[in-house]
Amino acid sequence: MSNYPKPTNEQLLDIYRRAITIKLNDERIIKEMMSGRLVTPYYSARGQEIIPSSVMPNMNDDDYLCTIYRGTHDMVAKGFPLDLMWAELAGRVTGSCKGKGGTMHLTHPPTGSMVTTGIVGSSMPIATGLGWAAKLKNKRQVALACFGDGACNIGAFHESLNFAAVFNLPVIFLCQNNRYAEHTSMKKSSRVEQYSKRAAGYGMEGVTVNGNDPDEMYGAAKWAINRARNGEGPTLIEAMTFRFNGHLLGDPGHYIPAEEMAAAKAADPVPALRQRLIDSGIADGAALDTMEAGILVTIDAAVQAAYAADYPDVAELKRDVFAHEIA
Amino acid sequence: MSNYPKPTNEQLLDIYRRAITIKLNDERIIKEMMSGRLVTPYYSARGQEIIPSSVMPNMNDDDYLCTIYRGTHDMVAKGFPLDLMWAELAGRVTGSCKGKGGTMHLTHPPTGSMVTTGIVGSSMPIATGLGWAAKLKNKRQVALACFGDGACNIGAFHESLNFAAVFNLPVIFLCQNNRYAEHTSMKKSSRVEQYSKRAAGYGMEGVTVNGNDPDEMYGAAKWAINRARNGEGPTLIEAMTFRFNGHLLGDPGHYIPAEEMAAAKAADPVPALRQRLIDSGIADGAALDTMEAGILVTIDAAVQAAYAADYPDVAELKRDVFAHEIA
Amino acid sequence: MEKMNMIQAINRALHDAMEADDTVLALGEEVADPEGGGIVGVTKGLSERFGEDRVLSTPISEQAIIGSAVGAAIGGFRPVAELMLMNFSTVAMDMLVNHAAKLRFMSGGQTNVPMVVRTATGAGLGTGGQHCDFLEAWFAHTAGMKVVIPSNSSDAYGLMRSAIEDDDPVIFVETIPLLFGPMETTLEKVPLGKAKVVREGSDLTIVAYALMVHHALAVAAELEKDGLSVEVIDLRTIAPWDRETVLASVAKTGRLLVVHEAVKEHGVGAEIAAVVGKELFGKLKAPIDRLGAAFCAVPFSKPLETAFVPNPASIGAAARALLA
Amino acid sequence: MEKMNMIQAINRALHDAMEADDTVLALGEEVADPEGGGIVGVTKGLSERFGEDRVLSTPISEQAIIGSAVGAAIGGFRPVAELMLMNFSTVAMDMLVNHAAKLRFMSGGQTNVPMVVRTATGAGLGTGGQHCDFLEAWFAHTAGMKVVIPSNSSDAYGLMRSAIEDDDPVIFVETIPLLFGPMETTLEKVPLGKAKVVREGSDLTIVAYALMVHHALAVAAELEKDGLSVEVIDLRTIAPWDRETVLASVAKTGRLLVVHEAVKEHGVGAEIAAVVGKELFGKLKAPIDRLGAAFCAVPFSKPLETAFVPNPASIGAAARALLA
Ligand SMILES: Cc1ncc(C[n+]2csc(CCOP(=O)(O)OP(=O)(O)O)c2C)c(N)n1
Ligand SMILES: Cc1ncc(C[n+]2csc(CCOP(=O)(O)OP(=O)(O)O)c2C)c(N)n1
Ligand SMILES: [Mg+2]
Ligand SMILES: [Mg+2]
Repeated sequence: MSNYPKPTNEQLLDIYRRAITIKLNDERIIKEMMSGRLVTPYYSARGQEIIPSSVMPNMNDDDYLCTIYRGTHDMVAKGFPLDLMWAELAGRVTGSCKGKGGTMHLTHPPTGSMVTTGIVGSSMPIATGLGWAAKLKNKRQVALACFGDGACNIGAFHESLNFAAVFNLPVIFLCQNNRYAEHTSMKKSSRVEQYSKRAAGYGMEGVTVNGNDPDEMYGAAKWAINRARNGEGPTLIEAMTFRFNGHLLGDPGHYIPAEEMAAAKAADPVPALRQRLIDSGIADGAALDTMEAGILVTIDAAVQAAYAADYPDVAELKRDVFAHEIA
Repeated sequence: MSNYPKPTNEQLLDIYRRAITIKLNDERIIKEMMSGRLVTPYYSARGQEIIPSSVMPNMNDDDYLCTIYRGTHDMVAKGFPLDLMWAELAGRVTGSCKGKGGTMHLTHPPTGSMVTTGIVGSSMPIATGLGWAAKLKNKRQVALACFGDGACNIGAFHESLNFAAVFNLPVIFLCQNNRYAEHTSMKKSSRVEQYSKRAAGYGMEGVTVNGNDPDEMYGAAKWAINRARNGEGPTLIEAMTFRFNGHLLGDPGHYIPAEEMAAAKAADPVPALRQRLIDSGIADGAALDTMEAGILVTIDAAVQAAYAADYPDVAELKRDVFAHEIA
Repeated sequence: MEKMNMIQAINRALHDAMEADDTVLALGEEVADPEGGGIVGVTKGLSERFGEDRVLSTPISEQAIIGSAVGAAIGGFRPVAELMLMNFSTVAMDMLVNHAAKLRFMSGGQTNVPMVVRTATGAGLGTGGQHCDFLEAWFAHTAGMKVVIPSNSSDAYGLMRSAIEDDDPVIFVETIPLLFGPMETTLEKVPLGKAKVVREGSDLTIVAYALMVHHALAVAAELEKDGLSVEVIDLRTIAPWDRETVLASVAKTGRLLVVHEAVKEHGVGAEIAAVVGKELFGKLKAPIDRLGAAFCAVPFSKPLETAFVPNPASIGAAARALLA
Repeated sequence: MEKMNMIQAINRALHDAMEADDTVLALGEEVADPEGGGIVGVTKGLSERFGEDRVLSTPISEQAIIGSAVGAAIGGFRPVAELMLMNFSTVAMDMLVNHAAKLRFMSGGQTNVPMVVRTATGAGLGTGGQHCDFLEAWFAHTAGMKVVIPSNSSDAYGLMRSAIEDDDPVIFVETIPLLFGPMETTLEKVPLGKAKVVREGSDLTIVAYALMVHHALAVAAELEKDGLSVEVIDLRTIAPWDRETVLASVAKTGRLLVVHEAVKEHGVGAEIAAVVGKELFGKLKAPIDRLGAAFCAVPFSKPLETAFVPNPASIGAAARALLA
């Protein structure tokens, strides 16, 4: 792992910018939900921010992302416009999906967020197809599939990895292993300690990295993405992490040993990166404060605009079912 | 592999008896089909006889078998009564399934043939459940799932192996790798050369053996079955073999290189075992001739009885849909 | 009589069934107690009482879950498998349709598959397009499969007990918006295949199930004020459905409205309308009408989600139109 | 006009579509030429002409096949995926129903899924309970999915061309017993959603599709000898189906018989009967009748398999009963 490319200082700062945006956005979503102004099922990715923040600097708008219900962090890191996201979360017609998709189906093709799925495992077969599309277009595009540890045990994982390997498709399978699937510990779902071990069964490269470490995560992602762009085929990356807010917002997390949770929170990767930027002189606290204040303003504007917008008209039930409106 | 238990001479003879029964039965099926007296889709396992013949001596009637459309060899080796099989192939009411299941769904619970499926991969999840049943009954029973190389790429394979591993179930996953799935070479379906490699991804034992070698096959099966009986969990066995009659009877096999087919046929494992029995003095040719003649008589009786029997009454359409006949 | 919500009633049925019969098993994601005994607690206490051999919290592997239930069933047990939400049946359809439903027939009666598949669904919680479809019509179209959808705690208890004792595979649907309200509950078995006339009336029959029964009752009460007498039938078992009760009611009222939460087109209401229309040809006072969800995926935005499913207003309007 | 069987007609449609549009792709088990160009040759020649990048012979991985088609479709292509037999759709239902059919709606129209799923089915070849179900009712019940089932080579060519050009996912069902007979074939596009009156008549309308169209025509010819005039409609597109044509015909004849090979209960015939019964209430001369397969798995034994599916005798009897 030591010979992965490392992020430059500028890139580290970019990673932090993405990560803190995710964190602040997540906190605002929770705040809005607590206040009752926002009503939606919400799967917080608090704790997992470093993963997509380190991956996405290696991707372009026209690279494809398929993610899951726990995916706002991936999409924010990919550049999903916050105003369109908030309006969608609030079910407004100004949302990216006109309010029809919602939290679990956020989509924004212009920034590459092609599919968000609520079905465990199902980001993978579709990303595989996007990889095929990318290969055919021959423009060095790649497709990224995000999914959790629990998804490694469903059939779609197996079929997709093998399929992508057989056709040498430019797909990165990114398992965000937060050690739990709903209330089930990974230890009860598998006899292997690293899902990346399964890559060998497909003749595919597979690695496990510390997803909370921007150096490792950035390096592994860059390596895998470059391989994909160069026609060297798919990679399985298992990024170890933790989710701080349980499965679904409101989950008390009784099934997580208190020490495990405490240790994870003590190692919260976003403030840790902030501290590192300051300690290593990459940025000073005041500059970061300013950056964060700016992000907060952007988020706030998105929230306000969302609430000010209209709900979709009931006629929308007949639109987008087919290409032509139904009678 | 060298430290697997070896079959005794008597056991070798028993393996041959099963294998030649399968071969003669298969030849009779084909003969009946060619004559037009028997009309059914038929997936010959000619060439694969040694596998179940070496596995089943390690199994009892109350051990479970789930097999596939290409499964008459497995069932004959397991002790499926030939008269019930033939009547079922002929669609007669005297068939094991009253003619309602047919070639692809032969079933005979008294000898442990619990399910025969026509869906690739689907023998595995059900065998897993039978393994759970066996574990709960706590009588050292085991469940055997048979499937082909092509089935190793479908989701059910993945889910079942992981599930059996997690719950430490007494299941033997027996991949009969005949190198082709319908017309597709294994080389085009996978980047790994041995599907047994995938076992490691589930923390399961996995081995590849020469399925046409009764020593190796018997040994590996005995080892795996004993492990299962002793509560040591599931095993994936990949038994290398070849099918001589293509996918479905009538398949000209254009996709198989002529040399590959010729080499496989030259190594036909059933006559090879016969020769070995004679050469090593385990049996003499005359004794084997007598045995074979007896088998032919049994098969012929089964065939004649099948043809003499009635077809099921149309009222059967309303029976066995539910436990109670429908109105 | 105790006050119980549907979660408690089903939980009680599972306890009683597992207590009464050692061969009853439970499996699914999170169903054992270390994982919380089910997302909303339907299987709470089972693993503590009956052990983690009989109650499995599984990996996320629906094909293996249902396949294991099928295998355990033909191996002599009575598994109750959970598919957390009905939309997840889409990853287990082969095991449900090609195997669970058909093994008895294909084996000529040699193997039976006494299993229950518990699953939950229902719009109203903003879970969007992939988490709240009613797909019972698929299973009703599948010979060999039974489908049960209770609308109250007593039926939930009683139908679950019967479903577990039944020798055929049964899909048992738990309607999420109905799970949480406590109500008077009778702990008695309820036979499969029997509808219930929950309100008698003489001018119009409304056949409904799940949440729609409650809406239909509200509409009936409302219409009574205008002197219109509505009979409401809770179908309870969707497959095989109770033709006798429905036909007798419509023979009396002369008018039929079928209401379900599933998409109207090709929903269960179509079969009921087709059968009643044929059997009572020439005896109806008005055309048979059906209400169901709009022909689209379940929308996320609240006003759309509300408009998507039949509600007392739309049911009332349809009922009045038939009575006009 | 050329003589072609349905295999050749579909093969020609695929060739023409791939020639006309670079974004048309094909994938599935055995579809490329080294594997034979499809089990019966429907995709023969495609990989040789258009390359093994556009035409993939895949592993046996139906979720990945359909998922890859969905991905390629939202990535700008028009994939034609094969599910070798319709029963194998059960292992790909999530991709078909939760994704292909819903992505357009859930994304608010941002992503469209212009893909075709070719699949084959049909009883009569002794393949038993898991290889020949007609499952079109499931997909007709799924908003966002279109379903096409041609009964002849011209329609097969024309509907395939239209299905590929359509911006929505289309399930294209190839009826195995109809594939092999050569017939006069017109190579013109046929619009989706339009039924065809294949025989005019005045006393009874038979709505059918696939093999049942041929049976219905035989029955119509037979009944004509007794002075009974039967109109036969080939539905062709099952979802969305052509209400106008069907309603106009039944308005004229006053009698309707719907015939399909799928199990009758909860089949497509129920929806048609429900709609026609409502729209033409009071105008029908006889109850609407439906014929479909028996309510069981497809049986293996020849006499059972024959009795399982509607045939000219059973259709004729039902038709005469309606006309009596
Ligand atoms: C096929 C399917 N089965 C079950 C579920 C219910 N479910 C939603 S999220 C989840 C846990 C997934 O865990 P993991 O893959 O580790 O992702 P995480 O939520 O931890 O990010 C489950 C079981 C589902 N959505 N889809
Ligand atoms: C889910 C599914 N997909 C496709 C098929 C069609 N099919 C039947 S057998 C077969 C090949 C299976 O090959 P393999 O697993 O190697 O077994 P073999 O026939 O060689 O014994 C295929 C693709 C099927 N029956 N089920
Ligand atoms: Mg997780
Ligand atoms: Mg094979």
